[in-house]
Amino acid sequence: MASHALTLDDRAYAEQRDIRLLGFLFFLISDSIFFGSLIFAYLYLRNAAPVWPPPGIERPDVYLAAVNSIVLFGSGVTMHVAMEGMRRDRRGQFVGFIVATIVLGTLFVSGQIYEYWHILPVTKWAATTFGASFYTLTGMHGFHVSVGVIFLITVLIQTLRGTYTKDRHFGLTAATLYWHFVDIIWVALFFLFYVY
Amino acid sequence: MSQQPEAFRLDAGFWRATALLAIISIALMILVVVYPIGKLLPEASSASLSIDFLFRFMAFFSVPILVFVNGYIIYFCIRYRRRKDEPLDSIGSPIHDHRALEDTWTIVPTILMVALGILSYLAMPQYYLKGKDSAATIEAIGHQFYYEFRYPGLPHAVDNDMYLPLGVPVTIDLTSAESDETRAVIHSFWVPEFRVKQDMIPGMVVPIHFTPIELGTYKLICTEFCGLGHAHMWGYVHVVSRADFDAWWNSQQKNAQTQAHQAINFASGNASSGQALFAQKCTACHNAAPFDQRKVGPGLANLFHDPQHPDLVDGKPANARDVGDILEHGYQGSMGVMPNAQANGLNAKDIADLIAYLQTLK
Amino acid sequence: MDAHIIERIIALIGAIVVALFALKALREEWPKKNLDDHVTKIMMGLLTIGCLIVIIVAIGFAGRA
Amino acid sequence: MATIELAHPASHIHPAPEGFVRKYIFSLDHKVIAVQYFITSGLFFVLAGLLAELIRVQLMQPNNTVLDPATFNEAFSVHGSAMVWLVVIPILTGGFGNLIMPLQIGARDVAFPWLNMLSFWLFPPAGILLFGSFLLGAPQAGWTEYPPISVLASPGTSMWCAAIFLIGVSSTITGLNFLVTIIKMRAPGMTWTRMPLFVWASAVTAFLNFIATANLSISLAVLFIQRTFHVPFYDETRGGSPVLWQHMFWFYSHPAVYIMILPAFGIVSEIIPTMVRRPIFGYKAIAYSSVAIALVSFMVWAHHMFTSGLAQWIQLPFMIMTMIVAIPTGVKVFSWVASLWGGRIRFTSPLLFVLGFLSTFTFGGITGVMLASVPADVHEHGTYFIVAHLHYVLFGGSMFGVFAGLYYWWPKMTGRMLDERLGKIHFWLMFVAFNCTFLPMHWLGLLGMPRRVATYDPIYWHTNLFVSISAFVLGASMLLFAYNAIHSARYGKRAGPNPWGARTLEWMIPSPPPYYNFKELPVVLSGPYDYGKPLPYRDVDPDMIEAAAMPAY
Repeated sequence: MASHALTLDDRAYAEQRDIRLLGFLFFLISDSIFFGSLIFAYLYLRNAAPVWPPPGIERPDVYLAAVNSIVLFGSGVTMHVAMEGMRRDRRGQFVGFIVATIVLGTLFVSGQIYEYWHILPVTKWAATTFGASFYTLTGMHGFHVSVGVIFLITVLIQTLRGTYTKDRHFGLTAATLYWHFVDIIWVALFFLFYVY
Repeated sequence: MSQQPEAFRLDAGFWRATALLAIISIALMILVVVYPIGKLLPEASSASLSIDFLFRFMAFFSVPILVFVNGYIIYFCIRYRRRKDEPLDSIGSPIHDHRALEDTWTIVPTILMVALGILSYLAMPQYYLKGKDSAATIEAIGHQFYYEFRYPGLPHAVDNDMYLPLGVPVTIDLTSAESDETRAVIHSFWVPEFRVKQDMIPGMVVPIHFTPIELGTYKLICTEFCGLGHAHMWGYVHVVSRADFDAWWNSQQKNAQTQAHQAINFASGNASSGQALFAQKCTACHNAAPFDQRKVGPGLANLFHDPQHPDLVDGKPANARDVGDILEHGYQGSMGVMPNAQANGLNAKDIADLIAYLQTLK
Repeated sequence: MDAHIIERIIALIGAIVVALFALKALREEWPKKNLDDHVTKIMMGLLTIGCLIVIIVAIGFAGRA
Repeated sequence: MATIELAHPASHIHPAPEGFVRKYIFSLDHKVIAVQYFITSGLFFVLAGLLAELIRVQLMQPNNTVLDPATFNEAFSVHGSAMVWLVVIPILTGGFGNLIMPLQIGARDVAFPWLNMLSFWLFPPAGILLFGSFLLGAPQAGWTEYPPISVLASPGTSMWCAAIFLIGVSSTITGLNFLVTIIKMRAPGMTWTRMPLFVWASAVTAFLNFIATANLSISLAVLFIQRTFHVPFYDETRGGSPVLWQHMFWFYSHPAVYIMILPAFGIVSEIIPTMVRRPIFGYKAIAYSSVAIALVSFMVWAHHMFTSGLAQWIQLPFMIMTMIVAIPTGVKVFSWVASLWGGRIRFTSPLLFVLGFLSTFTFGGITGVMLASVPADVHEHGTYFIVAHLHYVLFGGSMFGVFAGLYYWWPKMTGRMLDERLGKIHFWLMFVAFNCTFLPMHWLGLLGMPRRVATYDPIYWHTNLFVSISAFVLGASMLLFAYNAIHSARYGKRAGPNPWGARTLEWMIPSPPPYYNFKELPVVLSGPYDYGKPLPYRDVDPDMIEAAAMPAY
């Protein structure tokens, strides 16, 4: 794949990159619709409920979630710094920070799993509308994060193989955008489930 | 380039065709106005009149649109067909657009839509707003695959045959339920002659409101797909004179009397089976939560020792006997309708259990 | 309870640090004109908002039902 | 993605792939993929059509026992789902979109050929899942699958969810792919207002596809989750709500009806100027009204739920938005009629289907307005009036558009003409049978026949009998087309590059087009519909221009 990219002249690569970028952004848009309609469902059910959260369960622990969110948000920043490194052709910076991002992302996912299994009794929760929307939304987000981690590992390997150069690294741009997107979704979810 | 400019003016032929189409549509519009919809499908409720008026209105303005669109298609096709003698590459009028014309056919429909919107808005309260003036509130409950009607003051429910007195405004509370709540599905309540339809949705109570204005027996149809028996789910609405209605009412009362009453032994109440009953029979309207969290009726936790509400809705003190009284005979008043024991299928034991359970709620 | 205090402190400090970095990144991105740069700006802005929410939670203004 | 140089319009031409598999099965060529779509959804069209005939057989007389109620419910549920998701949408976006759109914008392929192939190959499995669900007991609650029934119903419903989910992903990908293609890969000089109207329609459809369909996928996923893990999303006994499904489903499915009709609009707008030999009337009006329809279509979904117990203040805005949709649609219809004025009309079979489309679609649109008004809808909802209305817009609209397009672009696709005489017979048979089938349903509905019933009140017997018989004729008329298609593949008159004398770019290249469509990327100088003026393209093969100047028809 990349070998093709290297065969193209600069103008061709630029056009190619624009096309890919637009496509990727459209993908992110439709993905956010994905989350959007689930959030709509959550708000609808919450609005319809006489008492919230439904009797028998209480809100998940907000402070642990806050720490977890910071882990994810932080990974967003490290990812950005990593990209800056690539743009300035500082390999060391890039590799270091992308590894940091991967670690933070993994941390976040394990935090989620910990919350699922040790704080919220799944079976009890899943019987309520709160639990249903909570597990569906955070679960889908967790899935996105895991995919993102794999994505990052892939681009890291590709970079080490020398696939990407200072000015030809669309794969990295895509990974970065995706990662930021996952962060932003979490902003919404954190607010909706723990704070609002 | 065989182009004859004069062929592209609005010639006499065009105006003749337009005149013809105008005549046709005027004729049809008159037909729409005079057409006796009531003969085809009786207008048996107050709502039906305004809805039929709307229908007439829409048909009235649809007719010219249909006639002119189709008519012009046909006329243009005849008038501007490629004649045999014309060369293969002959081409038509080069006109791209015509501002005034396009504005017209944008603005005119807009005006029509605004008018239609206003008229529809005016017609909506006819059947939606819960009637302040409604003489009675009847509960209609959809089951697979029959209708159940609960009249206030009538000790037991009536299946499939609904009796309404002529000219009395009624409100019908629609919902759907099964003895196993989780299997309740969506039904619909439609009487074509009333022009009134509303889905019966489990867990929701939706009122419709109308006044029957024509004697007769009308078919009550389920229009929301509800399972295998959907095609066979129908009942009848009998709009009868006041006298006939009272006669029917008394007969119902009589065969109610025949069913003997046992006394309720509150001591024997079993809270746990009461809880099961509550989940099955009461949760459609009541939460096991504080008073303010009402569904149809108030929340019932703390019913027996609530400082804010020492008395029951009927003004009696909140003690086992009076609660049992309401459970047994039902209640209609400021808070809506509560069906009685027969309608809820509760026997004396059940009532005792329910009260035992309610007393455990704090 | 102690655990909560620790969590809150970590969240607070982390949030402030991340927010500062995000804002810094936002300022660096600002002059750039590519499509993806614009997107990054939006993302960084929202990230900052996320951090603010965490801060509000950590200092106890919101989030405890 | 090994597609980078394919996707790049200015890159040099690569040799066509060798080997049957790379050429015809896992092909990256948009034209081949289009043909794959046509064949597959043609197949599903036959199956779903047979189901429809089965339904009409059952309804030939009251208390008929050809089908037991369960089978009947399965039949109409699968018929509806298949016609919407396996026939109309794939043919219009996947088929015509793939075949024509890249040619009309002068591109060598879509932006992401690999994704294009992927989204096709998600489609046959979906169809197999949907029809396979008969084995486990197919879905029974109609194509809308309202809970609680769809939650309680047979395991087939889960297969239905999976099938439609695949379709959803597939058309999301297609939409994204096409929109990027249209934005980024138009031939030099082709500004937005120089695009053919079919491209406009495709662009808007693509937008709707990747916005709305994501939402469909998620609501299906939620239904699936509830069925599998018994979480209470739609379960009112545990705080959920059956109405929530209706909101989520219709938020997709209303835009979906425009996904199904807009490409047909585009096809009509292409055929009229060609056959009438004059510029389309009100190009900009037609183009922009599509955009207006698309935007408004996201704010009208609750007009399917006027009897679902929504508060009045919610119903009002939806009623108003729905009525607003009627205005741009009217503009289109009037513009098409006006385009006939002062032309040199050639009555070819594509044009006949277009005229049929105009007449039937106008009728369907007007009944649509009648359904928009809440009080009227309260009477009509859930009756045969709805069935009639939706068939007038989906069959009378979309399918007439599809057949018009097939007759029009068949030579471009296969290089051979379809037989005109057969085509005209096909049209008249189909048009008459169609109206005889669906017009009486309006009355049935208004007089009180509910939809989705396996039997009915004997007073409706004669009308239903008439409807059934016409439905069989309608089905038979499709055989004519099948015969015509097979016949033309063998004996069809060879079509030149431009048999109709049209002026859009796809006719400036040989038919069927070569692997890379354009040897030289054409340069576009002005809009495509100025008949009588010289062709507005540079760098087009000169003898093609000759062919275009002198139509064979």
